[in-house]
Amino acid sequence: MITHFYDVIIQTVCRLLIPFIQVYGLYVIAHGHSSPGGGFQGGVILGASFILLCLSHDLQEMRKRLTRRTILIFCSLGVTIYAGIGFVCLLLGGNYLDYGRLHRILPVDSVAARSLGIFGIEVGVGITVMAVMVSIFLDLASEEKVREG
Amino acid sequence: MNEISFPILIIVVPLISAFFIILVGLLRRDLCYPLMILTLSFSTLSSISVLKEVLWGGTIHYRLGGWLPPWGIEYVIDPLNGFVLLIVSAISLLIGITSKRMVEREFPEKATFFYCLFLLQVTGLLGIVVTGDLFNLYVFLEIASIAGYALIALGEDGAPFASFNYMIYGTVGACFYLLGVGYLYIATGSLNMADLAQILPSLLSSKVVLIAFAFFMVGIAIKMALFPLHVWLPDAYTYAPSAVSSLVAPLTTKVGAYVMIRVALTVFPPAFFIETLPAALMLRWIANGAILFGCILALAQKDLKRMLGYVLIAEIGYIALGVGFGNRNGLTGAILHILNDALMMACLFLFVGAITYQGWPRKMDQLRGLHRKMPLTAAAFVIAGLSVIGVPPTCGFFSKWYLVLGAIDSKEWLSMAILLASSLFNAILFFRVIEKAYFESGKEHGMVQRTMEIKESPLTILLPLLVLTAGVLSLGLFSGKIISGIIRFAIPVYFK
Amino acid sequence: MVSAVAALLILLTGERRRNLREGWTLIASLIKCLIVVSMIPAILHGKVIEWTLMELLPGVSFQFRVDAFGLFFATLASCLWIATSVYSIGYMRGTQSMSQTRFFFCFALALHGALGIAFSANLLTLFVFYEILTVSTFPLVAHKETDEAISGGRKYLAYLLTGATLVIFSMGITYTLTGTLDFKAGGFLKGFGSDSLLKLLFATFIIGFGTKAALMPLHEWLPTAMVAPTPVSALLHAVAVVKAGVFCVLRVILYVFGPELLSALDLWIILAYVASFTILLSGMLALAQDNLKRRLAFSTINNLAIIILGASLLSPSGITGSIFHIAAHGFMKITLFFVAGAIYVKTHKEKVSELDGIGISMPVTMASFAVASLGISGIPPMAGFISKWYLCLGSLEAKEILFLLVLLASALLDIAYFGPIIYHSFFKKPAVGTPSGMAEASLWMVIPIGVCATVSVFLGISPNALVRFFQMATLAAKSVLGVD
Amino acid sequence: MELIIGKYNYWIYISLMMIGFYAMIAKKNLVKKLIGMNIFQTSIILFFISTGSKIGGTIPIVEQGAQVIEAGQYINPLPHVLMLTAIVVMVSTFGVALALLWMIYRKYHTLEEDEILRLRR
Repeated sequence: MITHFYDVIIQTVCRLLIPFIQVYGLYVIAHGHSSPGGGFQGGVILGASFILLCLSHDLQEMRKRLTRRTILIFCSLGVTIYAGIGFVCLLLGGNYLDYGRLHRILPVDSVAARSLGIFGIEVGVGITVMAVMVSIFLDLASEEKVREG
Repeated sequence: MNEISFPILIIVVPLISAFFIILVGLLRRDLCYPLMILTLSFSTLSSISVLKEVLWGGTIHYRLGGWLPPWGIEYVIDPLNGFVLLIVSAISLLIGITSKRMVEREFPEKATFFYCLFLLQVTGLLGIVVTGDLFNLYVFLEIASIAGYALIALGEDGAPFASFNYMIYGTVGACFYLLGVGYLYIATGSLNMADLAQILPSLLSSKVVLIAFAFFMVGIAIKMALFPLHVWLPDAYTYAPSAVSSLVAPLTTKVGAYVMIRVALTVFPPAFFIETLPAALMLRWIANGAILFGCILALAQKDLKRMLGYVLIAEIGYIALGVGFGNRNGLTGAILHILNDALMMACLFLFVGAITYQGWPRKMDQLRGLHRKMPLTAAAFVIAGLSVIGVPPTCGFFSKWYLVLGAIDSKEWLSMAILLASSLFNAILFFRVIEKAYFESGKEHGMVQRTMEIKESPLTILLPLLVLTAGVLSLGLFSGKIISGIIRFAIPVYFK
Repeated sequence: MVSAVAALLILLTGERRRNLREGWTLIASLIKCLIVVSMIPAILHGKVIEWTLMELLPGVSFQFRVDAFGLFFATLASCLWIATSVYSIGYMRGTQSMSQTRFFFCFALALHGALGIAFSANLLTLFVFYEILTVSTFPLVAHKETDEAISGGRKYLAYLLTGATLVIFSMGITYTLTGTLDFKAGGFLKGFGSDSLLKLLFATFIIGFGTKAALMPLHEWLPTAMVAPTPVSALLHAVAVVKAGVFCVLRVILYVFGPELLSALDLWIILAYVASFTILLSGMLALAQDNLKRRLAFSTINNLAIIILGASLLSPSGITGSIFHIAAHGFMKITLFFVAGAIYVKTHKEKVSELDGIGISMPVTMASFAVASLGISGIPPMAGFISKWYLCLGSLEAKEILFLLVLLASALLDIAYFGPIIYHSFFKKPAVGTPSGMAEASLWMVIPIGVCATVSVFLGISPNALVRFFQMATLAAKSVLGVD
Repeated sequence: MELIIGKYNYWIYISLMMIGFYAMIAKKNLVKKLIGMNIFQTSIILFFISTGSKIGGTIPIVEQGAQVIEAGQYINPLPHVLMLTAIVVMVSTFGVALALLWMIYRKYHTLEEDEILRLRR
């Protein structure tokens, strides 16, 4: 669907913008538990940056940097991080997602552990959202077969 | 690991392994299936232990992240959802076992995604049952539905279109449900079911609550394919791949029925449902319509699977009818029928899956000589069919019996007539198929030729089918135990 | 229960090892008969054997109870099963029929159902077996797999399932009214519900079970089901199916409603009128049939109605007579059907008008036929005479001369439709072209015929011999009426 | 009048919802149906958000060292959180729907409902 399309202005501007967008996305993820934002929003921003890359250059360029396989791995990795943290809390004797318990394995106190736990979750969510966004886009753009959202 | 964390593990383990399967699938595709079976067996085992726990020690409350309700999300397991939980996990395990061969035959290249989606669907269904929070229920409802849309779309020619229609209906249903949640939140400021059940009785005169209730009912009715909102069902289930339809058909609608019981009778006070509003009355009439309509349209079908779809609509009518009677017997019948119907439908759809797997056509008039080629499969169909008709000692009879008692208790003679007539309709339906399968042996020329190679289905399909059949046969005899051991506790206190 | 196991064994043995399969049938029938018979002495001493399997519903369990009435029916069914299985082996081999495994499987299952009905301790258990019997008989009726057979099967199912739904309805009401479904001699419904409700209940019960008992106007399935192979007809008419229907009707009359309630509500007279109507009409219809089996079918309807009439008279002799008639009619009718089957296997003749001179070529068979048909007409010393005698006594006890007349008229009708057959077969010259000389059917078939005919004579001479049928019948009647 | 102006958020959400509903029912093109579905869902999001918002409210995050916490000053965060989840759900529904439409298109080479129905006959 998307063919190679040379436009110096678009390509240059995007090349300049994309790193900043990505850093901003990471910021939103990282700062999510103490200000507006979070894994979801950050993930969307990250995903959008890849889509922008794809739009400004072409699909092959995108493929080079982020193969389908990698996307899939990211997708499940994020969920695994999310669920894994919850699981660790469970193993540590608390309830599921009871981050406070994490202080037993982390060198910090309970409150900070809670904060870190939420951060970990946000990272997981961010990765997943990014991967899913990109993969939906790619699937639609590259005329591939059906997959889940 | 303490035993009390089983409620969450039931949900989380399938969820994690659903995504884990994608990872595994990239490396070793053949490991996906064992992983899925392992997960499902874990769910089944833990739901058995949870049910035991609940029956011995009373309701389990599990707080996610340690937040106290009504702020945090709470998972609550009482006898009612413990019971449904066991049904869902056990049947999905059985269907999961069968799925391998069918997947290999129908879409081998998508096996990884299939297993992932399958587990997601099961996660969603289990989540709906376990959760004690209305919004969380919505999320799980959508997880199950979205996985369902994608799974159904894997099927035959018409599947994507049928799935799209299903999606439009399903989304409207889910949105209505969400609106109901919203209005309820406005009125009460809480989303926790137990909390709501305490707040609501004082707010019943509020119009907001009334609207919320109406939205809930319509939304759930769409999800459980209650007549006249059933239009998506026959198409979707007919075109779905066999492994999918035998998972989705018995469980999704039953879980919908569970949600209806949960919302109408435990979140809202039962008196509101039965006495204040004519809701129970309306439900009765709708259910009457559903039963009649389902049976009559089923008569008109030539495709076996589509016929089963309409039978399913009628069966949903039974459950709704039992709830609509609003008395003890009716409700017992409805809850028992959730179990029985799940078994019967799994058995029937699996039968269709098994014969399609062997390349047998699904058209009714082409079933000749089936019993010679696939005797056990055909026998399973006969038994499940008898159960739908309501012939004792199969389990279908006992739930019907309770429904009849419920009808007598609430003096609904018309409903009773319809109940009885529907079993006659079902008799026509199923004996028509049985006659074809058993008596008109493949005498015609050509038919014999083609059917020569067809053998009994492979063990992984046959075994679950036979287990289900045995369940249909024996659970009927144990229904007294089930009722006095489980369902008795599952019925809201109001009815005692 | 032995026959369920036997059914499974038969199914497993399958088509390949025919002898083994048939062996199972025979062994099972013998064992079953022995078990049933072994219970007789205990029951005759007034004991009641109970066996509870599990609780089906609160207050209603899956329970068996062996009482005199049930045992009576069980003994009859299991004795006749032996005869039928011997005969059906011969018949099936004679006609080279297909799907014999299915046939024997369903046959065993049907017997299982019949004995279950006999020993059920409550309505629900009874209904479970009632449905097993119904469903397992369907493949038997449709066994020939021709269009005619299948439509016969359909009709059979349509009638019986409709009846069954009515039974569910009435059971539901009974359960809601009384909270129990256990049979009790003399009835348990007394004192519950309004009169009109009870009348309605009675009507639905009788219509429900009456379908199986082929009570007019619900008899239509029975002649249609005559397309079935002869052993099946024998099963339908003599051994299990219609007898089970009658048994259920009697259970309802005597053990659910009870004589007192029925006479208080004046329901018995209605039932008696319906039965008499059936008796007369079916007798006349039988006259008009040319197909031998159809004629026998109407004769069955006639006799079933006689049984119900006897029970509905609610007098001690009437009940005794009607219970005894179940056995007497069973033995005689099975003989008749066996004969019809033997003729069909040997000569492929089904019409009465074709039977000229057949008594000369098949003397044993036709002699048995003569004995049995005379018995049905109620001529001493056959078994039929005893039951009819008691039935007549019963109607006198009930002071209803009308029904006495009906009974006598039916005896005349019986002679009228059986007489010509006997006459033709023995005294008319065979049609030209048929081979003369002895041509009996195979021994597998002749022996059961002979035995059954002998038994029906034997029962007439000493009704208490062997398994003490008569004593059981009296015992049951007494327990129902509360007389000692 | 007051009913309309005072509860304008409800009116907006209802009219949006009806627009979506209309599109879902009446439009023949499947993509338009899908868009209708999205409008429908979005209206519900609006409804939830509007119930949580307050004029002059602030974000519900407690500053470090804040002494007085006045609940009235903060916007109710719960509807927002709920809608965040709901948006995820809706996006994934949308994704699946697009994929489905793509499959349909490949099969029938059209997205008009009546043409598909005709082809399937």
